[in-house]
Amino acid sequence: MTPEQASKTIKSVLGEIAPDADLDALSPDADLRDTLGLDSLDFLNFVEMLSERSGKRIDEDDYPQLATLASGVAFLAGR
Amino acid sequence: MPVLGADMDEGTVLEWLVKPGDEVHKGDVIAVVDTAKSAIDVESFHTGTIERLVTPAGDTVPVGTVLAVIREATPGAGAAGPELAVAPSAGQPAAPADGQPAAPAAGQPVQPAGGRPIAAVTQTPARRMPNATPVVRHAAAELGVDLATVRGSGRSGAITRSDVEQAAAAPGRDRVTPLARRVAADLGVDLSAVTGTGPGGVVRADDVRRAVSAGGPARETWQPAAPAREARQPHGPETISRRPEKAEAMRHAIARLMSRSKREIPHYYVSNTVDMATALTWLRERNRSAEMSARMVPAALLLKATALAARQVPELNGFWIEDHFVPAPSVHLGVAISLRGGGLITPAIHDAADLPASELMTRLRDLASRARAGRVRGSELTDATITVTNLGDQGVESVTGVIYPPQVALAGFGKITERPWAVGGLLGVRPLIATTLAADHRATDGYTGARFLAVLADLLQQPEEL
Amino acid sequence: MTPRPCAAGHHAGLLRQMVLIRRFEEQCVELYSAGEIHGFVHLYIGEEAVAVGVNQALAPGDSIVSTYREHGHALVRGIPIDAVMAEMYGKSTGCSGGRGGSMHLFDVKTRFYGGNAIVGGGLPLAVGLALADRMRGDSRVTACFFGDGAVAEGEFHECLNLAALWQLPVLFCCENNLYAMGTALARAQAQTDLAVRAASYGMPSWPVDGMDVLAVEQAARHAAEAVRAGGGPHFLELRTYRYRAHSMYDPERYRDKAEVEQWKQRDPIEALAARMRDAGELADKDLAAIEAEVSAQITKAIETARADPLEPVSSLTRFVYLRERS
Amino acid sequence: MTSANPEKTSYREAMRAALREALRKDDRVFLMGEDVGRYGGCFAVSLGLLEEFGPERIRDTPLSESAFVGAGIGAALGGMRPIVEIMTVNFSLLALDQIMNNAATLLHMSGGQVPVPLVIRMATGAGRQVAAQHSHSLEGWYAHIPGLRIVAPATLEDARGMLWTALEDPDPVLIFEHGSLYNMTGPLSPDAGAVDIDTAAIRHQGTDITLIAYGGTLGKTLDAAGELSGAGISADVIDLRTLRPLDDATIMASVRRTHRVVIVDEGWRSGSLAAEISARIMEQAFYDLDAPVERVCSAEVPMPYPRHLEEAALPQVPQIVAAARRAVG
Repeated sequence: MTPEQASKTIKSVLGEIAPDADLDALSPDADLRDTLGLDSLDFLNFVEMLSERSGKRIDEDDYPQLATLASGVAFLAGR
Repeated sequence: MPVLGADMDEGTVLEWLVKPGDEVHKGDVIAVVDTAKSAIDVESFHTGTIERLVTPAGDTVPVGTVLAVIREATPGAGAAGPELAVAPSAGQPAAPADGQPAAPAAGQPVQPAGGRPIAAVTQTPARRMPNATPVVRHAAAELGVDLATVRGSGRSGAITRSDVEQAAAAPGRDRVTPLARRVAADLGVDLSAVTGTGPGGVVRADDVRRAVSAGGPARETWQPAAPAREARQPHGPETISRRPEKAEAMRHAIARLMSRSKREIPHYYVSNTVDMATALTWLRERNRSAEMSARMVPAALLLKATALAARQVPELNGFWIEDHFVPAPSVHLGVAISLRGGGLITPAIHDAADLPASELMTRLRDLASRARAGRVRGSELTDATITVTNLGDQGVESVTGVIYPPQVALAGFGKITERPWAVGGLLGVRPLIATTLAADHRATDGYTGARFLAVLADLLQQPEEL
Repeated sequence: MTPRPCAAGHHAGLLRQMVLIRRFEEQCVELYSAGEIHGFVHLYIGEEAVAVGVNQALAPGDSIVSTYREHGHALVRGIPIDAVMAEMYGKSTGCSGGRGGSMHLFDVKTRFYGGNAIVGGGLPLAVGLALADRMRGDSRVTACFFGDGAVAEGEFHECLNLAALWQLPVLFCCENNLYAMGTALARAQAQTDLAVRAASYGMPSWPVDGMDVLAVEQAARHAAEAVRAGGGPHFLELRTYRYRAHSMYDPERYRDKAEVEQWKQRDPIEALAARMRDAGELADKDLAAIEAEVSAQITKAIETARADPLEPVSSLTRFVYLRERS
Repeated sequence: MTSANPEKTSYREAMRAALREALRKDDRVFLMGEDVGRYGGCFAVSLGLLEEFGPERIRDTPLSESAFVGAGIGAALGGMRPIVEIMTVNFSLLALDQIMNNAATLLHMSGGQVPVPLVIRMATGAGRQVAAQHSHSLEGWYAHIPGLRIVAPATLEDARGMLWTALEDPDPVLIFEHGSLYNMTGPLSPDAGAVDIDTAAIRHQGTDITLIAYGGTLGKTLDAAGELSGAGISADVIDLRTLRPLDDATIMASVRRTHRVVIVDEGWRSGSLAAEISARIMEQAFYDLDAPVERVCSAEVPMPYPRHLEEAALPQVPQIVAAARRAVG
């Protein structure tokens, strides 16, 4: 998965979870949970959908790597 | 069009989930209706076959209008006369006198061979201006008759004064005793779903109480003002916008209920700090080996522990009605779910104390996603016997909440934070959570509240038992 | 019982009382017309000699039961004029606390048991007051005023019978002004000689010229003394006339203006004044002094009444029960 | 006070004992009315009192209701404590002017100067086949009038105890004695004395329905409560005792417990006391009602003479039971 694909995938998933968010204005280094107001259930959905669409297993220990858009892209693209 | 809320007078069919020829069973969700407040699933009250859909998706019609005709799966043929199917409104005039369905476009109704139509009402095109003189309009307003539901007997179908008077005299308004209305309001029971056993079917207080103890009908509360189908089937950002007037309606509903709570309920508060190390360690181990979809969040443990604590301290699980505490036979755990863009709803997880934590987690996820999609069923919105609010994800240390009348207690959880904590005389860093309880001092005293939090703390030390 | 004072001073007193009533009533017309006082207001103009004359025969401890045409009775009985005027204004300082108005003047201090606005309604009260006096051994007289209209009421006959039967100390004073509102006596009564009707109950009764205050006084003294002495009830038919309408204004279709003028020729005030002049008891300046004094009294009463407080609406339901439920 | 054993007493005897006590205790008290003396009272209530107290205090009157009722008012103004007996409520209409226009108004229109401490007793009610002019139950009319207190003793204790309290009251009190009660007998303590005239009493405790009655209908209502109890319906029976002012508190407290009401009133239904009570329940306890308020009143007909028609016109136990069953459902 290229960084562009990873970014697109992440934004698409976030768009479904937080439909009212302005993702274009999302800073790559902003904390996703704080900025988008995701609770633990939202985050679980986020992880689940991301895993589904990227085809990658994401463990709990990986969660910190999904804290921001930039780190998430790096995580997905890096695999 | 069923009455889905006390103040609902019309609704929009958002979506049909069935089509003609489909078999439906009593309780099946067959359509989604947008009320002024929320998208609500409409259940069929009959088992049979969809004969035809009378009100197309997208139409807004007054309550009492037939949405569809279901051919009833009668064991024997030709039983009683027509009855209402998908317009189970107890509050509005239903069938015309002859009981024949009269679809204006199709002219004469299709009378299915072998079956019989069990819903029949003139379809009213969305907010067509009724054909009535100002005098008749005035009479209708005075008598509380919706002219859109009246069939005119005058020239060119004009509605006459006597049509209005007949409509007003028709068995439209629920026959409910004043006491039953008060009890229903206290319990938040939707009267339209209560079966009356009094003379002529009048609903009396005991009918309402029975309905509650049977885990029954919808309790009146606010309903989610979410983006309905758009959120459920996301098309893109442009469809995801909440209608401001709905948000306002929800705000008003919250304002009313919370004002009532603070006005009527003498709250007392107790709080505690609980070491979550054991629970989190257990959870991490469990999640490591679990499928992704089976992973649990700490909230699931907190909810389960709350449900068990409520069962062990039953004085906090129930309702304050007519100056008495009425214990609830089961724990239906209300979960405060905040909605994007403001507002919140508190759907209930039924029999939460009896569910394994993993199942509770599944229910929680389902409930949260449906709540945010505005797809919560009425009974879920109204059956809670005790409520939990968890603002830990928002980073607050603790929350002391406002009780949902007529419940008598509300548990609150803050954020799990690592802090210095002495155990056995040794200072260490432990994940801690602030637990709180707001309780109704009419029903219990601080001692009971303290006991509840102590039980809760103990339960959280044994996560494997949850 | 009451010692008779010297004639000149006594006459001047009678004159002064009649003038007070006359001017008070005239003032009521003005105040009513100006919208300052309200309700039914029945004027006593022309009948002054009756109240003044009968009152001469009464002792301070005696009781009085009157009618709705009772301003004159109240004033001569000694209810302060300020309290009577304040009652006209419905002020809390009125003699009935403002609750009664023109027709219901009360004052227990002078044992004035009301203006009663039901024709004949006061007679049983008078009988009962006299019964109490009899049973308690008091030597009071109860003077009961009523009009010729009351003679047609059943209560009149019940009460005269009962008072006579039980020999109660009542002085029945029938003010026969010839009209029951608009119905002339002869059009309502088969026997227009009212004294005769009273006599049929076995009580002493006689007609009196009600336009002559001295005649009224003399008859009343005689009757009251007999009553007080245990002679049982007595009855006076006081033949008089009201100059004005039944209640403030009416079209007076029921009588001729000439008849009114004829009665005015026998005006009780002028009659007494003339007699006093003839006897050298009254100079013009004396009359002027009386008029000035009376006028000042009435003017002050009006000013006081205007300034007096109204009862607050919050006390609306006072005086319904003396004992409120605990 | 000794606690003597109850003695078998009739309502008539209890009332007479009350009169005798009052006449002995207070010189100002006297009894006045038609045939109260030599005849001994139309219902023999005052039998023997003339001999004991003499004709001044047991005073026979001519048939002049307006005069002797009004004289009672006047005597009260004059410092006495008269007890006026009107033979029956039917004849009280001849004294209505005095009761309404004088007794009830003097205190008010004199600005509080002239209280009327008068007691008027009269028999009321139907049930003895005395037809249309002797069977009225007009206590509801009198209960309409501010300034009067209206009481209806339905028990021996109240027959014995209400009179003295009424005499001590500074306001006019009308005592309505139902004609069918005079022969009622039962145990009454020789110590029985004054009772309050302000409150209603609960004569039978229950939880499912409130039956409200007074005077002559109390017995029938208690019978109905017994019958209902056999059918598993537990009834509160309220004896109003005082018809004006009504004891709303007792009524509402019961309604708030039972949520259902039957009002039993021998008056005609239209504009009846039962109507007033019903209205007050709507005003004060509407949201406590779980069934429409039921009324069992007299049929709207002048009382017919034949027994079967009279019985049909009056509230009876089966009607009370039926109304209660309708309400309980």
